Amino acid sequence: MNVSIQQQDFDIAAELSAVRNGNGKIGALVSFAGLVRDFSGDATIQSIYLEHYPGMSERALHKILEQATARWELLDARIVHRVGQLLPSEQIVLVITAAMHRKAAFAGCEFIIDYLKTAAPFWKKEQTSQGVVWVETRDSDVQQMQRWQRGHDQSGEKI
Amino acid sequence: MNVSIQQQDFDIAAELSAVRNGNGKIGALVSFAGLVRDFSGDATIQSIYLEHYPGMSERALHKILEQATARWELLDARIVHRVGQLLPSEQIVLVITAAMHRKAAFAGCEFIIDYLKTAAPFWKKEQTSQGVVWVETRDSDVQQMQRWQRGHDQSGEKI
Amino acid sequence: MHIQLLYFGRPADHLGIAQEHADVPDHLTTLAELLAWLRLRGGIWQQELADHRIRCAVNQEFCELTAAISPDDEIAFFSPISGG
Amino acid sequence: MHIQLLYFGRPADHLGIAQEHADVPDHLTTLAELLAWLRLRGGIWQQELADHRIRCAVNQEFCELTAAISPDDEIAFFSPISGG
Repeated sequence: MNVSIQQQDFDIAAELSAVRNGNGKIGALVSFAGLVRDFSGDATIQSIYLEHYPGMSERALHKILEQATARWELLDARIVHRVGQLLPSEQIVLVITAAMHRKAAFAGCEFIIDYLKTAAPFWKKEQTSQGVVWVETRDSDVQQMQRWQRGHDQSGEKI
Repeated sequence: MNVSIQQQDFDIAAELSAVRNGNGKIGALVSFAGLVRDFSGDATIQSIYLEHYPGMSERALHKILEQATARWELLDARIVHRVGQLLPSEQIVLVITAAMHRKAAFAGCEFIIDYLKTAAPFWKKEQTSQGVVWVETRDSDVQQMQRWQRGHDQSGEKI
Repeated sequence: MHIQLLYFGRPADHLGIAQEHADVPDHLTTLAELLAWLRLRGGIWQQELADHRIRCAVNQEFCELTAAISPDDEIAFFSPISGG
Repeated sequence: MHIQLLYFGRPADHLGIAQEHADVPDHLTTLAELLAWLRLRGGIWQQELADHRIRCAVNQEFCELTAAISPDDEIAFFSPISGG
């Protein structure tokens, strides 16, 4: 399991290779990449700025990976999160999960990004055509996270 | 939307780029890659052989993409499926979905691979340490597909 | 009645046949009847084309064995699918 | 009591401060009391550190405002998180 918080862009193919790492047990590899959208509501996004709480952010992401690995049979999982100034269409975050079977890989990957949105100390500022806004936790993200606490769909989980 | 059935390997990075294609509306990009596992039950897999029904397989995959796009707000989706002889750890199939929001991208991607497993005319022969077996549709795959018919989790769907 | 027959997966492999152009009796009206007629070839054909082991498509659409057949149809027999 | 204070997100940006080493009165025992004491600086501090706009961590763990503070704690104040 690996966590990286970095300014520079990431190469999805290289990250996928690192996760596969010749492990012949892997039958399913799921990736989620979050990109900078060029709009926010009615406004045009010119750029975003991401900051984090060094030390705490790495610990939070490792904890999320541990929770996912405890719940699903994941052979490996990885998070890469960028910080600093990013332009529309740039890559923000990458989550990769590898598992024997696809259900665990899908659920683990979605769980990780849902928790990242609500339990990891990152902050996003949007520079838009209508001014500058610090984005706050969205209600929809909290609801997404809470689905996992209710155990909304336990297929694919460890017994 | 694009479907490709091919013998040669695919480059996930190139396929992701083709889906992104500079579309600044994309906030979420999900990929699923299915790989050849080196085991099947207690047996060691030496290779697998995949065949398809040319013409019908392309139509079936396009139909699955259309169903996914009708149900979730997908900006693009793509399937690459290999045929022929494949060795352990080789890539078999790739599904990519792009959406404004991650819930649609995740659900769309998982829907597509679940339907591909149960509604597209491909056949897989495993050459194992215990002999040669034509794999048949797994009950677990049928159950996965049927979840979508029950609408097990409609968050992220079009209204 | 002239019909194009295709085979995929296990039956294609075990019967050693991928396709054939068959001239079948006009009184055959369903896939089930066509399968029964093919099984008259005996031997491995009886095993491979047993109703419970066979899935079918007519003109590239999955069909039940009760589906009707017509002249010039493209009919495919195969084992349960297993892609991905 | 000596405490290290960190600021992130909106308050860090609007207050123009990322961190400070504060010598706070010993009678302050909770995050809520510490926040109230910081708001005594007036002006924008009152707005930015309003209880309902602030989230906190003590020694790199998220905490409620009722959490206790101790000497040498690392305390962070920030706006609601928004990563990914």
